[in-house]
Amino acid sequence: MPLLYPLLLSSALFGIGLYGVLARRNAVMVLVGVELMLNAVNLQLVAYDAWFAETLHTGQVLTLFVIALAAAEIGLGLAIVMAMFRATGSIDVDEADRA
Amino acid sequence: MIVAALLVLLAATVALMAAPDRFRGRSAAGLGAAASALTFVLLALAWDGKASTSGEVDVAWIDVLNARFHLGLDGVSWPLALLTAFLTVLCCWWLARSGAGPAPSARFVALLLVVEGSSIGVFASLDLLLFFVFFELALIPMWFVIAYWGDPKDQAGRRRAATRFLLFTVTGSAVLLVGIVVVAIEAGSLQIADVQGTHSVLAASLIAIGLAVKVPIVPLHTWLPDAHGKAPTVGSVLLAGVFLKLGTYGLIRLDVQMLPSATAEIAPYLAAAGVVGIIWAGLVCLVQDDLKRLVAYSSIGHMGFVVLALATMTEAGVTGAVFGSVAHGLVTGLLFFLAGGLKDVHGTASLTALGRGLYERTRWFAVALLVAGLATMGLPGLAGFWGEYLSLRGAYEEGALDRSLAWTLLGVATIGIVLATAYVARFVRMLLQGEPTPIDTDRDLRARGVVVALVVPILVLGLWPTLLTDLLGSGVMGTSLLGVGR
Amino acid sequence: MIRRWPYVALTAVVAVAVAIWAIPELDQRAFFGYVPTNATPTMLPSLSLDTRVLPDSAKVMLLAAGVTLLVQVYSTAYMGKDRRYRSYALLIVLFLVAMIAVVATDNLFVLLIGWEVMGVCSYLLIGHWWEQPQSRAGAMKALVVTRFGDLGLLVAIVVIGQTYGTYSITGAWVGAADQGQQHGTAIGLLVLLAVVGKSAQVPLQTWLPDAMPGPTPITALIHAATMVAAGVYVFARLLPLYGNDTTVMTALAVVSGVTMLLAALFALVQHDLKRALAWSTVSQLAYMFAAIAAGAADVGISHLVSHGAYKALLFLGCGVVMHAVGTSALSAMGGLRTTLPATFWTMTIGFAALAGIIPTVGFFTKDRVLESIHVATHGETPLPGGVAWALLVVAYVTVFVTAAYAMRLWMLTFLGLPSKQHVEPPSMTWPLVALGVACLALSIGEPLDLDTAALSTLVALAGIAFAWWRQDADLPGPVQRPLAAELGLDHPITRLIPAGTIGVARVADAADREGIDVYPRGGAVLAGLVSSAVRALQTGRVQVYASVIAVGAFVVVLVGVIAR
Amino acid sequence: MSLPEAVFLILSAVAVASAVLAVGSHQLVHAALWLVVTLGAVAGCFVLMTAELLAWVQVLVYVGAVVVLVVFALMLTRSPTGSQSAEVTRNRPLAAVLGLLATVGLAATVIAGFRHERITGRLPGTAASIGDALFREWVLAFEVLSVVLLAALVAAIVISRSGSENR
Repeated sequence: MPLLYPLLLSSALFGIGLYGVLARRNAVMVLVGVELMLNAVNLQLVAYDAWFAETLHTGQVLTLFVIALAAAEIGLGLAIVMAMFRATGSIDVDEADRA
Repeated sequence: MIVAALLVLLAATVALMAAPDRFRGRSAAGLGAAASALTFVLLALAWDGKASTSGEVDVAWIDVLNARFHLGLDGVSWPLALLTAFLTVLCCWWLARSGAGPAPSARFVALLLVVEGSSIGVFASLDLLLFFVFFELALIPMWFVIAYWGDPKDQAGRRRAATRFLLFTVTGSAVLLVGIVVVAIEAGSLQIADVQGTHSVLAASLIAIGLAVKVPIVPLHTWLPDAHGKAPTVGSVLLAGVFLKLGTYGLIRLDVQMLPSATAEIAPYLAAAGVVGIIWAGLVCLVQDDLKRLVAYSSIGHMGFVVLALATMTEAGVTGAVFGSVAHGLVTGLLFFLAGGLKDVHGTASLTALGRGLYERTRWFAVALLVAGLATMGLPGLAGFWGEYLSLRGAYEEGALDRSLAWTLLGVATIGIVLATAYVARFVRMLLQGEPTPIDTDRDLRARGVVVALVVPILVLGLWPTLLTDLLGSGVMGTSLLGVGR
Repeated sequence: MIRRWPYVALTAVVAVAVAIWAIPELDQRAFFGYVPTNATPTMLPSLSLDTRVLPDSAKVMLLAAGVTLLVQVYSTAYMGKDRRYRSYALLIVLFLVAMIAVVATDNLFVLLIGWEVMGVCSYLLIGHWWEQPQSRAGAMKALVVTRFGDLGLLVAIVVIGQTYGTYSITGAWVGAADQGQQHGTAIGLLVLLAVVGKSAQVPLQTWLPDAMPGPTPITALIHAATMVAAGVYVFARLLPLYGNDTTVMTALAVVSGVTMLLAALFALVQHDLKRALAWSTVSQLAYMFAAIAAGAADVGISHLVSHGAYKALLFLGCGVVMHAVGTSALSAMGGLRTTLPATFWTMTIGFAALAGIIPTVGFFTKDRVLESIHVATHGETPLPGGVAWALLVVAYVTVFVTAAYAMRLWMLTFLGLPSKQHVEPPSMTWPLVALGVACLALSIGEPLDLDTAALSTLVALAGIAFAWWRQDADLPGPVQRPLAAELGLDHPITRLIPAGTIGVARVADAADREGIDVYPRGGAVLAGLVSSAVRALQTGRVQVYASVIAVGAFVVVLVGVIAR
Repeated sequence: MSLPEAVFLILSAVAVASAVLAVGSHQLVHAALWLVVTLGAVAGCFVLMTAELLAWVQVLVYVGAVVVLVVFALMLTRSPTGSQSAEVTRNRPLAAVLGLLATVGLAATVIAGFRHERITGRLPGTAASIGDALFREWVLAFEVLSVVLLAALVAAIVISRSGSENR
């Protein structure tokens, strides 16, 4: 399988995720965008790992770490969103500075 | 000795800052005067003749930058350092005795001492970075002095003037710093004596522009009248007597002596700017209404003579620049004491508001102003004359300038002397003479000792110029001055 | 009551000291072969107390000291009740000391100091009654105009110092004698500028008549013995540095010729005694310069001394008259012959000396001036012969005019019917008597050239006859009016130059307040613009910031790719 | 084109399409569900790139945990689930341009770099091999990461709770 396939997919997902992060007003949707970007990175890591095929499995292990971190990040992020909602009654990022 | 002098000032400053409640009013001024007097004595004792660098201290400071804590005094810097200490003593004396204007507070005196100490540091520095550090250190306290103890009637104005002063001089300092860095990179050293003779026109111009703000050279002078107009009396005295000297001293030391070949290339511009300043300031003085602004502009004119003198880069010229600087410190210091004293008493320095006939109303003020005015117009026999004379002499010798330019500048500069006569005669006529118009606030000069203490050296230097010129002797342009003692 | 005798005593002490010093020098031969003691030329200025008193110097010193002493005595009566007598009397002493310094010193800087201190003293004394506007204006004008001239001396000293490497006058003489007169034209013209200012010659003549609001004894002091005389003296003193220069001598001859005739004509049409005498001083000073231009500096100095005596007499007499009449306007005088007898007789001597009537000293010294100009027409001096001839003609015409105005002033003051009784205080009259005696005594031993004497007496008598014929009538209108307006020569100095300078100064001041600040203000505006542009990005919306970061990242990558 | 490649392309198409819908959907809950589809498709891609273990982790953690959290968050914050609530910012055109630029830029880069490379699948990422690598070579990082996770856990609790106490 050509290495390009996953890489191109990754590029597309990254661009879409970036758009989501920059364009959506809803904080939860911003986090969704972030998840997409992280997945794009994961894809790349895995693709390189499969291509390079070294015994340490660096790419896959790092992907594992990224997923773990993503879980932590989404947990924290959502906690912040909750706090923000409690403080301002809105999860609109444009209005976060009113808190 | 120099370090001891600086430590005395530091100790007094710390004492004043730490216990502002203990030193109120006269006791603060007294402590300041005592510390400055001790500094004066220590500096005077530090002198070991013009053949060597006096009181040299040279210890490691910032190894990474190769900067050293290197102090020493020679024939150029010693008189200026003494002048600084002397003027500060008089300032403190004035604060204690004048009895008008804002009461002296411990913090105010402490700031004056910081200004004094850092100025002495500038004069004594033989390391470029140290020079710059002291140069900047002198700046901030002056901002406080103007912004917090300035014209009590115009709070917004004094803040604006102070900030203007700060912005101008800091911008100048930035340019100066770049110049210093260029020199340091080209020569690979920060020691003035080691750097000497480096040929870098870029560095020379940057240093000249940076210092031109401080001197100030037209057209970089517009901060000065504002700052003087709003500064407290002693602030004006130190600003004129000491601060402007930092600029001229810097030009002599860092440009004329340190980078002679490069400075020779920019000398025509410097000289022309100086002469333009003489004429410009003379003209503006003719129509000033505010006495303090008038004196400020007259300072610009005197500094023009100093710049012309040092730009010739002749022996006579550089001697004249030093002489002019010292004499200007005394003469303009005296004028600012008087103009500021009038403002403290009457709340204004406007010639029209002060009214006429001071000869009759407040005789001491009038006579002192007359003497100061005569000195400022360069009357032979008073200190102000010799700087102007040597400046013209330097221009006649051409030096770093070519003949047509030098002689043109000489001719134009002499017109400045006539303008000076005219504006002195004008303010004498408007203020001192005339049908007396007594006003309620009339009160004669109190701190007469200060005036006498300034008139005496003005007269002595006027009649005995060799007292100062002999310190420089021959070789003021050569390496002997900076190379000795190493 | 202010005690006045200490000031007189002080002046007397100075005068006596000067006399003891100067009298032995009167006989000294002119000096040759002097070797400067300080042989190493110095670049830097130094003052020294060295003096060099030559016979001519001694004469001038004695004149200055004598006249000052008399003025001081006279002032005890004239100014005795003035509240500011003390400063007045002390300034007179300072004036004398400065004059002595100028005359006696061997150091150019001491000369300059004395020269300028005299200028300042005259400024302060002319402005003594500073409550009066014309007094203030006259004082300021005197100061500024003479300071302008003084620049010449200042620059001349620069040039002398550079040329001869010394600031000693004798040193410079020796240098000029050894190496020839170097830069003679420049030095000469610069000194000429200085003395034109100080001695009120054309074109800087106008300050002297305007200095009349000062106290009359001061006028006598300035006009007779000190200030204006210093100009003549210094020019003669420095003559060895440029005396061979044709340009300088021609310029001096032109200046003196124009001045002597113009000033005499102005004096002829004045309606004010004091102002007329002031113009007469200007005219007589021009005589001295004419003598110097003709190469006879000693003749010039002789005339300086004799003029000092009779002009001091005339001014002090004028003071008595003003004291009595209360004004210096000629219309208020007349008939004072009987009421002020001592003044009348002494001033008659003074006017005779001014007009050049034998046997007063004025006659002899003026004749010697005429004679020296006549000698110069032979073309043996640096002065071109044609110029010398023109100068000679002008000088004779001036003799005529001088005699005419002297006669006119004398008639208008003393003849006619007495109006009322006046008093002459003794301390005012005896200085007059002393000076009157001096005007006659100084002529003892003066040489006499019969041809010149005959011609000049004839011309002077013609002038007197002319004045007698006209009586107090003005000259015909087309002549009278421009002369009374002093040909408008004062206009540039009093009006145009100050107004122009003030105009330029106002522009400069406005430019300084508004114009030069362009770059700091422009800097501020620029910073404001940049800041408002940057502020537009600071929306407070986190996604905008993120977008900016993304854009930045792209730009960086892009730059990296392109740069590679 | 082999079968895995065909499947990969199909999955890729699904992933991209659902990702576009996820960020573009006007309804928040729909967006979350489209995210599930994307993540699932990516997990499938993982399988095709021999990363079996990761595929499972992806499904468990992302699809299972993360998305559930997102949906919970949407509900807890009582976000309006109507269409207007999902509005985009004024920044949208710039965001679109940037997203496109990112895609194109990255694509250009990888095309330039890896045009001729192929994945061989010599060393499949089985649970055994990954576990081996993880606990033999990466154990320190792993432990550190567990601490980070714990910290995040605690922080999340603190943030949520402290907000409620303030009320």
